[in-house]
Amino acid sequence: MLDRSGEQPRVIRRLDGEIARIQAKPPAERTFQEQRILSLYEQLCEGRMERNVLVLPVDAVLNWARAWSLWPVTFGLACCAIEMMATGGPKTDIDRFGAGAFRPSPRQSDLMIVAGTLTYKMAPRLRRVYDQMAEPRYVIAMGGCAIAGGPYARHGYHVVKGVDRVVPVDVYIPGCPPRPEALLDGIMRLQDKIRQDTILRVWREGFWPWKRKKSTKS
Amino acid sequence: MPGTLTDIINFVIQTALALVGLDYARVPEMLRIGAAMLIACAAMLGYVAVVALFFGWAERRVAGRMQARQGPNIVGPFGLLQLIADAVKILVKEDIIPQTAHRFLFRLAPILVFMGAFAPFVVLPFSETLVVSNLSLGVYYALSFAALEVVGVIMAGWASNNKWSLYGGMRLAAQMMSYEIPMGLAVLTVAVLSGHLNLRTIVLDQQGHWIFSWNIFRGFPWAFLGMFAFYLAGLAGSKRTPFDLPEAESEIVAGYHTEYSGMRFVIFYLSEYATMYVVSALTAVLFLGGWHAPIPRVLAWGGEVHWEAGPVLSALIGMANMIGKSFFLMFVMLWFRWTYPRVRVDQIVYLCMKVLVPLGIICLIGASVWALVL
Amino acid sequence: MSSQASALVRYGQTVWRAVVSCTLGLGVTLKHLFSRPVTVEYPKALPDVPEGWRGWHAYETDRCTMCRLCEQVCPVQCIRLEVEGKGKERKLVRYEIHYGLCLFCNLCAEVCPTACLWMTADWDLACYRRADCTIRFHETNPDEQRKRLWPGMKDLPARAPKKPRETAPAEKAQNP
Amino acid sequence: MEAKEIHEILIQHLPGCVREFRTTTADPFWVVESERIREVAAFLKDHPALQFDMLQAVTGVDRGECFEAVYHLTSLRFGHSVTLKAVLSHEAPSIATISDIYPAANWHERETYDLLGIVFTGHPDLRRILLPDDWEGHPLRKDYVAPESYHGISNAPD
Amino acid sequence: MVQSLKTDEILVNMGPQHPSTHGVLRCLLKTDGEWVREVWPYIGYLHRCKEKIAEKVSYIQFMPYTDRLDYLASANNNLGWAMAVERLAAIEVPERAVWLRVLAAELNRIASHLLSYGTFGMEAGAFTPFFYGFRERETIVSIFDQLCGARLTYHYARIGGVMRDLSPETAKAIRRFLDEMDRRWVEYNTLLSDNEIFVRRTANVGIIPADLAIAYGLTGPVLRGSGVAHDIRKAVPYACYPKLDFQVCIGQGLKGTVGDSWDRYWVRMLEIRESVKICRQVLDGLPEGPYQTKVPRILKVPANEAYVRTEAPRGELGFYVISDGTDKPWRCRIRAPSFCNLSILNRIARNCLVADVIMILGSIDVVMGEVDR
Repeated sequence: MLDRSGEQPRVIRRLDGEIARIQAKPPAERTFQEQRILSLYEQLCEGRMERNVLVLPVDAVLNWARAWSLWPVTFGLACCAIEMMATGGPKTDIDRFGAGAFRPSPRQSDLMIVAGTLTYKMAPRLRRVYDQMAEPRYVIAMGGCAIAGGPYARHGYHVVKGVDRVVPVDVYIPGCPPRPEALLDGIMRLQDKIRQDTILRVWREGFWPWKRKKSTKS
Repeated sequence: MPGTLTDIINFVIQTALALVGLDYARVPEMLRIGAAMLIACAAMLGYVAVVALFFGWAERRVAGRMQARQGPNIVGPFGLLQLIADAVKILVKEDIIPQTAHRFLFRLAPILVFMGAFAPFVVLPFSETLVVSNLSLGVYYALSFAALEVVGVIMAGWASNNKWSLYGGMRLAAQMMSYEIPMGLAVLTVAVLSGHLNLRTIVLDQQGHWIFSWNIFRGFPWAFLGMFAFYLAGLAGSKRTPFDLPEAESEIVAGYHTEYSGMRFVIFYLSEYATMYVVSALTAVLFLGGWHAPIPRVLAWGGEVHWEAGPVLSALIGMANMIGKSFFLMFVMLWFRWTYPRVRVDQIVYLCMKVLVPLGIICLIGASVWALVL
Repeated sequence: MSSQASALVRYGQTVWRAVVSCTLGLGVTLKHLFSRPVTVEYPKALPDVPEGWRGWHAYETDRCTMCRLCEQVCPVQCIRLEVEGKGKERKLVRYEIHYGLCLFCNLCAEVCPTACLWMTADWDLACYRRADCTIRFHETNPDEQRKRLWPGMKDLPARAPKKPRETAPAEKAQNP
Repeated sequence: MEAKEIHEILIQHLPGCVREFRTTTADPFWVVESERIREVAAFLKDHPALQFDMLQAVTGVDRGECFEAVYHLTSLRFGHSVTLKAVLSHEAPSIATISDIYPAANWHERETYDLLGIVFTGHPDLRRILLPDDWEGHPLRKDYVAPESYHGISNAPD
Repeated sequence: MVQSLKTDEILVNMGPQHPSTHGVLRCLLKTDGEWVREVWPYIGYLHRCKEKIAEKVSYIQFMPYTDRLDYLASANNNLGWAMAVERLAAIEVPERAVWLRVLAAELNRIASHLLSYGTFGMEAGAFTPFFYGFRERETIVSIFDQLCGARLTYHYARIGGVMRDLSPETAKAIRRFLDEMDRRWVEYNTLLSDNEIFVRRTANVGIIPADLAIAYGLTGPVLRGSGVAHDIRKAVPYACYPKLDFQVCIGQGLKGTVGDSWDRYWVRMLEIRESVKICRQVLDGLPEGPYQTKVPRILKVPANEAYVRTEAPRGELGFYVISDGTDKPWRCRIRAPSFCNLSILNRIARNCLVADVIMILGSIDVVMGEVDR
């Protein structure tokens, strides 16, 4: 996310760092980009559980660890996979974010970057790999094809019109294919989302085995 | 247990008992030795964890710089906190045991693998006095535990009921058969040169006139070639490229630890670095003159300067030399990993049987003739 | 006997060739270990995106003559244009581009007669909901969009625009 | 070797096979009897003066009232190439396979069957190659309607 | 294999999600222990209905879809589609546009071969060549950023010309890259090509005899690796290739027999050097003049049909287009080189190890976007 209000556009590392500055400006004066930042931050906060002083330090450590060590599973489908490889490449090095260890097996990975066109023949495979991943797992839909079918949405009879019909998606990155910097931008937004997570959610829903929804882990 | 280490441990036990109010003398012999051993092993476990964390970070940084990119540098000052973030994340990760897997063996495998990797630490000397247990058959003790690790990996391969992990396990079985023999031959060469199997005394024999007293230079070509045979066989033992067939990422998905996630996967990861350290330390001890400094003892340029470091200072200097050599040899393993492709299963058996074994035999015969003649 | 000898020689050659080629390979990686990495550290340093790069669009509502050429030429019909009223007082109600479908092929920018739609060099569109992938350009104020012109955008898009119809504003704000 | 000379050789050696020889389009093509396609293909491959040793593509075309199977052959030695067309009925389009003469045709014929429904009799394993096995209909037909959903994943546009 | 040992065979799914199947290709292996008896490739996991879309969108609108056919060589696909439509509609293309298209195609060939060099090294287990290959690829991609504004899907060639002229700075950047490529080429070979472990992994593995290659319709480096000197830029010269001089590189079995995996890999490395020479000649001989002709916005093509062949990095890319007078093609058949090259996998990957199947698949170097269309 670029903040263009200043003379030279600057990259926004964390959403919550910008909120105070933007809220200080009167709504009419806010630029298009600042309104987008505000709407993204509100979307994050509406899903958040209220957190007490006991939970905050534990959350801070766990979320910091989860944010900075996202191990992606290699799930390249089409042209966006080449851009995902380029992101792992030397110029825009994804390993700086700790996400460089592309794990081959879904068991040891916690981030699935769906890069490319999902077809009907491939959809059950995608669902199975997602089920095999261990919990706290995140999904990034990279590229137009993964968001809404992309160029093949109108006449593509064999293309799934968006990956969120098969797996829950956390971050969408439009582009055809998106630049490697756009993927890094998406990972930074995913880190913002992880920072809102709290063990209370796990405590309530999934911590006790008998309360946990029957997951289809084969 | 020689010298300093026992004094330290006894001092620690005394203060602990004094706090509790018990008198040190009345404590039975067995309890005292047991407590000492426990503390030493706990220290060694901490040391293994530190080595694994440091080399996990070093591997990704060195890989980055060798591949014209940065490597992790955002998380800590130089990306140092990266491995801590990985460790904390994986601690709280969900731990999946597949329904069709053999539950007991699935849980037992990582424990066996870590035992096989961690046990030789007990016998590795860090300096003249700093060694946990001064076994007289130290070398064979260290080598035999490599076999235990292989049992663990094959168990992991079979228990996770996944075709790819079964392949990984079977590949390591073939690999183990082939690298044990040259490793044994290379160790025999050193045993012939120094006359006994106690690691501490092997290193003591390697002092005298500067580095020419190290094993690789004593009776020049034999131990020198033996070191290459031992190091390559050690590479195969610790499953590092070019012999990382059991968890060949591009061929059999993730090899034997395909089905492992969470803490169990980290135990495999930890034991890989532990075996790397064991192989490097053994090479340093057997061939590169353990805790003897590569720089000559003559510090001043003039005549001989006689100063004898106290027991604690010499222990520290010895430890620094020993760790320095082991870390350099581990760096060479990283260097190999980011340069070489992977060999095929039959090629590793060919390499070990048809290249390293003749080399080992020649070194053994040469060394024994040299030891006989001189 | 000679076949064993030649086999032995071949064996020695392969071992020697293996040792030499492996050490040369080590040299290459060592050389890179001490040379400067080529990484552009994205959060700190912005990549040098040339101004002709095809990122997401910029659109000026006041110069648009609602001729719907961009809507027809788009291969995936990801542009939605809604107009109110007829004849002279036609007013633009909605102008949306759905970036989940867009192909970034620049056909719409080239066909626009009054050059009121062009592709800027921006790529930052990551969002949490699929609805955010559709940018509603009728809500953005034009002078902010004009700030996202390419610095070097002198010539119009490749195809010379036809004579603009009289409803288009007289002067074309080419380079504010 | 020009299209004319190839035509002479074809007329001379295989009298009844060639139904029509069209040169008005950018690439000249021969309309061949669909029953004798194997004979023509074997002849074009083995004749010393022609030696069409590489099959580039087998294509199915839905002409509305009939189907067409189009074969593109070329010769690496002489550099000339030829296009054969076979007209098939619209209800049950089927033609003999040439995958034993040109092994390259194996996958092309499976794809043409998969997307257009032209049955190649005698093909070793005529299965769908691109679409999943339980897909109904042949998409490249002009009267094809995309399915509403597949395995519970809806096909409705966004 | 010791025949007395009775071992039963198992079916292993080298499934669509596998680190080294280039994208989404599923291979069903019938294995007996580590020995693979037979391989059945299953494709179609990336079938994006290109030929149906070609019938629903106009000629001009289908050009961006050809970018995504072989997404590693979109400039070559654009060149093929543009030539097909221009031959059907008899459109005259200015000389400068033809030369610029060839320049983009050859630069794209280098980028595609660099990526296949990187992934082939990674399949053998060496991770570093992948990063060196990508470092050079990033330079080419930034050149294409300036030339046509996109990193992977260029949409540079248009019907009747090219999208944008070559600016002097881009020409300078290309020359700088070409000089550096020659220097890096030597470094790549010391790292991977001459490495004895790599040679033992690839030499004498997956040998394709010349007649079998022709029978299965193989083209491109896979065919030339078997010693057949067939290159469409020489056999059926198109665009400005007759004016350029370059050799057709074929496999001579330097490290093993002719037609093994190492030869196919070596033909690609030689082609990188040839393409560098071609790019230099194109830059020197670039004629002046317009870069685009006047093409009506609604392009109606008279009823006609044509099969146009071009040399894509992976082989002969053919467009068989049937037009019926409207602005949409009646039928467009895309002859994808990877589709034909992959069909031989079952025939040659027999009685070899699992690691060899990976190397054979890597040496054939398929792109699934093109196989499944």
